[in-house]
Amino acid sequence: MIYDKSSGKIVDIIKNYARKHSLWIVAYGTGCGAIELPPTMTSRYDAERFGIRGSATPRQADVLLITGYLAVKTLKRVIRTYEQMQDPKYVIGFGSCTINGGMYWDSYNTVKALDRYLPVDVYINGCMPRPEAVISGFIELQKLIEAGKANGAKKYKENLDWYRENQRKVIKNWKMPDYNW
Amino acid sequence: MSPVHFIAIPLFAAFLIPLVGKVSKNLVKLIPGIVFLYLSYVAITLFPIGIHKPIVEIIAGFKAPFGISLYYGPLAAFLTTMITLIGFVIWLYSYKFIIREPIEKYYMLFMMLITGSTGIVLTGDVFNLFVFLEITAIAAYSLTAFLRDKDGAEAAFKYLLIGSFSSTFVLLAIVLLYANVHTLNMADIATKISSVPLTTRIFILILFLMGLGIESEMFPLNGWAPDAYSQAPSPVGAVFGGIVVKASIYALMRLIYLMFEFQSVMHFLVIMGVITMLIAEMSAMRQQQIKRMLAFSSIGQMGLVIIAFGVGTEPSVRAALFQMFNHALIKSLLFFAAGYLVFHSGSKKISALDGLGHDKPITSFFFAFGALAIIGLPPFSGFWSKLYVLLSVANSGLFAAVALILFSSVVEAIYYLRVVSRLYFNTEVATDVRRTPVSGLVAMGILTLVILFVGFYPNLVLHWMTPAANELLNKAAYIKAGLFH
Amino acid sequence: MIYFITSVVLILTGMYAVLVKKNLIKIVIGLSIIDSGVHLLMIAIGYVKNATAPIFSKPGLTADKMVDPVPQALVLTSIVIGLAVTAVALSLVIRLYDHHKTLDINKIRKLKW
Amino acid sequence: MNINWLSVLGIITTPIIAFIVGVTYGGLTRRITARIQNRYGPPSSQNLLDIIKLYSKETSIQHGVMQHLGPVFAITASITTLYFIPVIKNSVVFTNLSFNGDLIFLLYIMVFGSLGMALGAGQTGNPNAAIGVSRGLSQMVGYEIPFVLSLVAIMTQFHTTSLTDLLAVQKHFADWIIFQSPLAFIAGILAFLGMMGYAPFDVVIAPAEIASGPPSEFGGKYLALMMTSRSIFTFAKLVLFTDIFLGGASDFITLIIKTFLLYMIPVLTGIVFPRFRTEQSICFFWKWPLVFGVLAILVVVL
Amino acid sequence: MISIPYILLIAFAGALLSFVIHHIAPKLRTPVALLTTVLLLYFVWALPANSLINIKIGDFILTWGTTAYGQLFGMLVAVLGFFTVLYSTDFMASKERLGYFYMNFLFVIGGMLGIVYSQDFISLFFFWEIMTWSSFMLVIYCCKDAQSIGLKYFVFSAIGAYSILIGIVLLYSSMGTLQFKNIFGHINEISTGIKISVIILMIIGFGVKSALMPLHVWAPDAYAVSPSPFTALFSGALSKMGIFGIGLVLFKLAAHTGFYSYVQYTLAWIGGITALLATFYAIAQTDAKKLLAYSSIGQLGYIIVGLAIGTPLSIAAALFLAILHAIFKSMLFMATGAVYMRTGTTNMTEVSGLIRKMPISFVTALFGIITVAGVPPLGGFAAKWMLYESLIQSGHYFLVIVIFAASTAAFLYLFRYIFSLFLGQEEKEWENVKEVPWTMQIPMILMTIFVLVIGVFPGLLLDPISSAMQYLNVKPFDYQMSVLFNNWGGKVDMQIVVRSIAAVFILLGIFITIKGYRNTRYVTTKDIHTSGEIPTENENLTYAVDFYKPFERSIAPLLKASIDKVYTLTGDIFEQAFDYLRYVYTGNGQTYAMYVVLFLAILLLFSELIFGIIL
Repeated sequence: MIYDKSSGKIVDIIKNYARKHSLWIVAYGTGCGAIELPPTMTSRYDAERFGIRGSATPRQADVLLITGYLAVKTLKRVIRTYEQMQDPKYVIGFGSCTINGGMYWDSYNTVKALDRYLPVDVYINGCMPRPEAVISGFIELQKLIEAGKANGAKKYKENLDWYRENQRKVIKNWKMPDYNW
Repeated sequence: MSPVHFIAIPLFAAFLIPLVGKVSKNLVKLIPGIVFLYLSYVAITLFPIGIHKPIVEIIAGFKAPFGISLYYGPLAAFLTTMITLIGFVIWLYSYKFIIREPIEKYYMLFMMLITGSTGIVLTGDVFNLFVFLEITAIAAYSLTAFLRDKDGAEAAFKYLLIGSFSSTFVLLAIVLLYANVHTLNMADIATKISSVPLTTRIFILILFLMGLGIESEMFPLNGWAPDAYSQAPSPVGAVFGGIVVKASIYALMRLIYLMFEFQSVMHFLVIMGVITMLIAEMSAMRQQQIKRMLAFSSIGQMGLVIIAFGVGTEPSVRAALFQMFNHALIKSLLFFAAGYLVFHSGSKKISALDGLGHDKPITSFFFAFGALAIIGLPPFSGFWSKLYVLLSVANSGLFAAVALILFSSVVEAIYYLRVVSRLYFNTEVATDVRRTPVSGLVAMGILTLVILFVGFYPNLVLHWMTPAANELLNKAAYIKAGLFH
Repeated sequence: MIYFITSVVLILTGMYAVLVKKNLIKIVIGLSIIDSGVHLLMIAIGYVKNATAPIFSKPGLTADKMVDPVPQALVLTSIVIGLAVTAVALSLVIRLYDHHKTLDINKIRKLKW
Repeated sequence: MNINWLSVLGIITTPIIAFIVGVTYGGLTRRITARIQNRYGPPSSQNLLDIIKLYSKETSIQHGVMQHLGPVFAITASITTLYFIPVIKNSVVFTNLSFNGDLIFLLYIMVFGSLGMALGAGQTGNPNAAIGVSRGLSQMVGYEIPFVLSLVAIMTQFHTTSLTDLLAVQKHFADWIIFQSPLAFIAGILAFLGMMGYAPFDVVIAPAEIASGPPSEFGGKYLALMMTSRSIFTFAKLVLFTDIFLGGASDFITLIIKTFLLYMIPVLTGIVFPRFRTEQSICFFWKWPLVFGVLAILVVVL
Repeated sequence: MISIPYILLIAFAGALLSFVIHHIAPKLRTPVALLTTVLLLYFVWALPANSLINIKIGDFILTWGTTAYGQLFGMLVAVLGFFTVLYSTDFMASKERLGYFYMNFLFVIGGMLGIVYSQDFISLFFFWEIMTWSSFMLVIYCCKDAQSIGLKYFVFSAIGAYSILIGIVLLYSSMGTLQFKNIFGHINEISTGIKISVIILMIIGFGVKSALMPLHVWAPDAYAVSPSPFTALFSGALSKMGIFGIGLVLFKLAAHTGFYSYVQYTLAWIGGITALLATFYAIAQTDAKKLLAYSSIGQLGYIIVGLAIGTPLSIAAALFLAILHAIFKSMLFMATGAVYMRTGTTNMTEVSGLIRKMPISFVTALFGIITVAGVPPLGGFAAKWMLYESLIQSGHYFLVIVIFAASTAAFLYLFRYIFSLFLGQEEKEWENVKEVPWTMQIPMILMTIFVLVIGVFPGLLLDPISSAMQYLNVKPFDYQMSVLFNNWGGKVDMQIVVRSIAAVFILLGIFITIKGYRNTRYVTTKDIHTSGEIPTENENLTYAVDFYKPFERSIAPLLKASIDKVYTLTGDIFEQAFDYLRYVYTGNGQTYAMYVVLFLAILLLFSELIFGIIL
């Protein structure tokens, strides 16, 4: 298991540098936030200059981007996607819906606090956040990575029981393969 | 020892059988066997002599050309031996196969038929030829109707209708011949025939061609054949294919080679042979009854023999004789096997044979064996004779005939293998608790062994075939032996 | 000469009967007529005008004064054969009638192709 | 057995050089693409960073031994291909093993990697991967034919199948095969477009369509190996084409210039063209490139 | 003791014995068959080089003798015969009618050995026909729909065999002898027309067995329905008999004639088109055995191209490929057979993901397809290399494109084959599939090793080939144990190639194993990226149907044109015509009598035409 350590080893420094500058995202376009990603990636804001680019499958990705509210139904898929990603991996919560439910705070069918189900490394505030905010969120993540503090995956593994309990609470038809890496 | 035994013994047996039949049916069954054993003894004794020097037997003391003579030359030796062999196997097969009364009549007619056939082969007299032909024919009509069923009677009547024509033509021809040369001895006729005007000769030839062509299944005179073959009891089919037709084609060829050896006749024979073969094979392809199919196949094979005779060179005549021999053996085997297959499946249809190979493996094996052999596949005997026919035909430059023979072989392969694959490879349909009797299996086994043996060692037969072919071709020697023995 | 013509006429008549008539009995009769024609022809061939029977009954009788004996012998044989054939044919006709209840040859054609 | 230590040096350094050059080209491509799209673009080292990151990623799952070996096949093919191409003309160090193989050998060794990749992708069981492989192989049949046509034209013209001999033919600027046999060059370069797999011939990976196709189940080190292989292979192909058409290079600077120029052709084409469907691209390759190839051969023969 | 009649005797006696013993003591049947093939292998191997036997049958002298050319194929037949019989011991164990199976199997082997040792056309044809009918018996062995397929096979074989026979007959009628030693080299003594017809007829005849393009239609079906061990022999050795014959005809008969170059050119193009079209057809198949069957047709096309080009290198390539094709196609058919044995189907849309269940079969199939594809470092590459070099150097520029297109397109079906059967989703349906028994593994492993060794040391195989070429009067060519040369001075050193590939491969393999594999764990093929959706166990995620739809669309016109339909149509027309013909027999006695009279009338009226005399 490789975790981000702020050790002094030169290998780790290189690795962390590379990780920081090469963030491949798998964007889970659940809500209205997905519309903010195209301007982020394209000519005007050009997130690629930070090494951020989309990846096709979770196997190749580093960052799971949850762009907006999560319904119970989609939560299951998000969890699955997250679990298919390879370490080291990070989660960015996007918009206020992921923080507290946002405008869906009293909906019967949305997940209010993403943190209870997945280990979120960085939240980007706003409804919706503008591309500038998104990029700033990414830079925040980069900083965390460089510092070796973006260890959401580790948290997830250590507190797997707690996360599972929360997940099972909302997802009624729980039929998922075990997460065991 | 005299060749007359070949005729006399079966004839005697034929008359003896009904009498014995009054006493014991089982004894009746044995008599033909004894006859054939005796005949094979005769054949073994006479064969080495006859193959080197013809034996001419004078009946009732009149010298040729006035008396009736029997001519036992190499060809006759070969054919009588063949008839004895086939006859013996047929008897063996019939022993258990013919269970229907009146058994004694069956054997009587069978013996008559053997008498007639050996008579045709042996006689040196044209009118006797006719008489023997008629004996054969009447026995054959009756045997065709032996089962006394609807179809048998119909087939027999057709056979009789056409057969009467045949005898009429032959008789007419003999009469005309006699009117011109005033003799009936074949050797004598051959010496005198050249004085007869050509038109008359051709007319006589045409009559002979018609008459004997009917019996030797030449197209379009063979309408009777499929019916008769298919409706007669199976061993009788084998008799027709193995004995009767062979004897009559012998007669035709003997007469043609002796008296009408024109180039045009030979060409005509080749053409008729090709047509016969093609039409028969093609018709066989679409038959639904197995014995009809075999009958058509028989006709096709006779076409092949006629082609080879028509080419008229020494190798081709030899090939024709070899083909005749093989065809007699193989077609008998096929009729035997088909007989029991029909018996077990309870229907004459090919479609009823589905999966019988699992139930009756040995009989089916014999059928498959025969099918492969008759198509002309090595290592069976059929391969060599077909090869010899082809080579001899090709040596005369008739490549179109070669191609057509091979084309018809392909057709032949298709319809035979269709049956074989049905036998073995369809889902099991037919089961029959009755077992194939041992005597039938032994008969088929003997034929199989002979076919295989000849296939691996064709020299055995070919060795004797050469003098036979030479005899047929050498007119002068025949005349010399027939008249001045 | 008349014999020859008659025999040819007989043969042709018989053929006509065989080929055209539909009744089995008539066909058999036709066959017999053909036979008769052929027999007549045979006799005619051996016939020598004003000759005697071929028996050396009188002295001085030479062979060329007798009719040819051979055709007569042949005819006898042939008649017997013809009779046999006719007998077989008629028995077959009876059998056919038993089975088919008809004598029309066109209706007795179950065995085909 | 006497070992030429210089060639051993070459054998060790060539893949490394190829990797660095290839990776840099990859980064530059992204940057150039970005500039054309009026973006700032990532740094040129971006591809290198990506690869390092992928190497550092954990690889904790596999679907079986073929997935494991697939990338190895691929990189083996890339490196072996490179070994049999004379990188620097007349150099002892960088001719490597090129005397022991010829063009036909290269044609075949080049598909070795695709085969391995296809097998690896196959084992993952991802239908997208299978679709990608299916497309890739189909397209390969498309572009190999004009490529071989142009090679045959050249081989016939110069009566050699050896790359070294072809290099020897192109001594001067005017002797370059691109001038001697322009039709063959056109056919070859059109095939080269397909071979490089950039748009419009990127239906194989088609990220938005079939989730990057064959490598869709590959992550971490597997993906890193594949990207390494791709970088080396790109360089190898560039060198091959340079050697065949552009007279090779006698030093690294010439090599870089020539290969870079050559590389720009598919890159620039790719930026402005949309994606072809499989059958469209096959039909494309069997239309004009084929005509040019046939013409090239006819010119040589007549 | 060790002479050709004994070899044939052993084969045929073994055949009959295994049939008989099947009915007496069924347990002994397979050992007897196996022992027969072992004995054959030993006898063929130990056969002295110059044995010559004359046997007189009728007018003919049958001559059997060893030649380097015959021995090359004889050895192939013996080895493959042994392997396939060994393979059948377990493969066929649960089947019925094994006596029948082994009898015909050994008959086929005996027939083939007879062919290769024949020194005259009669015995060649004799054994050719034995081989034909016994193989027909095996084709119809399996199942119901095999009947019509078997019949098709037999009809084509018969047409082929009879065209050979017409050729033989023509030769005999013009030369009066059928001994090879009297015919070869004296072919120019006969007229040109006969020469041309003999050569064309014989090429057609041998071409049927080697599935040359318009005569190939029997092959895919026949290969697909016959039992797998026999298919291996069928495609491996039996089709090579056609190649054997074509080689004889080309180099012993046609080579001395004035029109040799035309024959070469035509045959080469036919071979090339065969290779291309068969490859395209193979791509469109869904049945693994059919796919391999078309692949065989294509490979035989290459071989024929090689033979037809006629340069030393190309002939060497052709013979090399012939031997190698026998091996690798047997490997593939055996692997397919293994799959069939365990799953009961060879349909590629049904079976998938057997790699972990049947690793040995997979490795066999993998090496097989790499060899077919001609990718270095396995043996196939040497063959392909020699073929291309000779094609380019002899100036067949467009043929080389056709061949290369076929060869590239071969990747498509090869990948599909291995992907569909062994890779892809591991379905629950095939959960309990096990590897095949060791008797089936041994031949597969041995042949895998063989292609590997031949890949490194093609010289091992080129030695007997060059002596066979000497017999065919072909100039020798240049080669070393592991180095191949072409005429333009190019060369490939297979050892260096293999060494470099192996070095890199092993190095990286070790690297990735240490870095990755150790820490990884296996996940099922259901655990894949499906956009977060979790596939249920019986959800079909296999991509197998219409695998190459886009490609098929782009070659659609070629696929649509089916020569098979033409044959079917011809067959139908013939059958219809025959059907009308049999109405001649109306069933009415009077009509028959009428025929008689009419025939008489015709004879009398047209006597001038027929007999030349007016009546």
